[in-house]
Amino acid sequence: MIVGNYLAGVALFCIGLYAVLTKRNLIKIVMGLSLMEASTYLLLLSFAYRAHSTAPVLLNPPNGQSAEQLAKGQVADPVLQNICLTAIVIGVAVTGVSLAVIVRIAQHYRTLDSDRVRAMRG
Amino acid sequence: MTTIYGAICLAEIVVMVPLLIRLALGPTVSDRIVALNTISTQAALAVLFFAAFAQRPIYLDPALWLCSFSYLGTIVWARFLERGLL
Amino acid sequence: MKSAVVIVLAVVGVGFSFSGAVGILRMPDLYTRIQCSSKTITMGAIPVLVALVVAEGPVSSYGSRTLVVAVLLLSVNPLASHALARAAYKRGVPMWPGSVVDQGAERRQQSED
Amino acid sequence: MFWAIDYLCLAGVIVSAIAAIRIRNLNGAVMALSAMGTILSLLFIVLGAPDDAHSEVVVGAIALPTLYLIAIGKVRAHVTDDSDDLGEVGEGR
Repeated sequence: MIVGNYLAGVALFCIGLYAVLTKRNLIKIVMGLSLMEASTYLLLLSFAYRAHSTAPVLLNPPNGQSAEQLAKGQVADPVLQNICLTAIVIGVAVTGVSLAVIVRIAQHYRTLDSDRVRAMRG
Repeated sequence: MTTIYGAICLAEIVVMVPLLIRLALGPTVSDRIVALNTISTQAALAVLFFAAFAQRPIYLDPALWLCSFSYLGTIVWARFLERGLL
Repeated sequence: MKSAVVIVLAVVGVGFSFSGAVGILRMPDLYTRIQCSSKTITMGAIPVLVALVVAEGPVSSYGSRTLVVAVLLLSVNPLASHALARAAYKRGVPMWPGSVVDQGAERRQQSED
Repeated sequence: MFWAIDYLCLAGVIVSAIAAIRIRNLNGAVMALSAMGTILSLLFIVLGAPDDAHSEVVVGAIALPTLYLIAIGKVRAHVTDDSDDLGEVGEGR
């Protein structure tokens, strides 16, 4: 049943890639990058989830279980959740740097159209 | 009792559907901010009831964050709108 | 008995939430939508939160945080709605053409002169 | 019950992502992105990661849209050409 999460992550990645490939506005391109980052978080947490598991916190275990029973395999994978946390923080930093570059481009070229930025024309 | 909590969580998420439609076709930015404000309130309620459904009190803290920070964002965007930055 | 009370409160809350959401979808202009939004939050969220407090008890970890969320909703949401409506009115978001009275029009006219 | 909540959250994320790239007004697209962050944090809690939900609420629902709005406000004072892809940059309200 978790396959639905994988398919949704792939669909989100494809939406972001469509925005990056077809839009001409630079801010829309950075929005597409944000959507692709969001698909990455979704895929990482879907990999971390196991069937009928809860959060990897051993305090107050549910359904009258003990903490040892919970640690035997009823929790999600904490390593992938940590990787996802790092990815979120790096994602906001990348977006901030991209937007700063776009503001400089707009001050220099007086446009936001990616076809009119002449310095990168190959 | 957990079944009732799950049903309430499901209903609070279903309420988001007309708000998402208004978010998609709202004519001005202010309409979208109103829809977004209500969406975050419904999300906080859904988080509370999902915590009661899964019987984990550790899930309750994101609801507090969602409440306080969503209103902070709404007030900040209203201030942007008033100064003409938006 | 407790579950019956919970079900009644939850049906009242979810019903008001859904009617408010449909109102946000169907109302003709911004200001009536803001009104629907605040009604949704007050009359739709509070009975649901009361249902959770009744079911779990006010001093459990669920009940205490639910009360904090209720106080936050009741205190900060009118502030946000008022700030948004004031900003939209100052920026001149148009009213519905069938609306009858606009009491701030004279002051806006004076400030423009 | 669990999978119904999961799939509804997935549908909300996909719908708001499509709205974020289909809306022509840039500020409206930023609002749709913020809605995607909010529903994604709800999905993270459903998948059992409350710490990621914390950071996603702060970053994806508040900080990132504010960054976008500040960038759009700074850009709008400098962009002078009126090609049709830029006409909606500063269409206010």
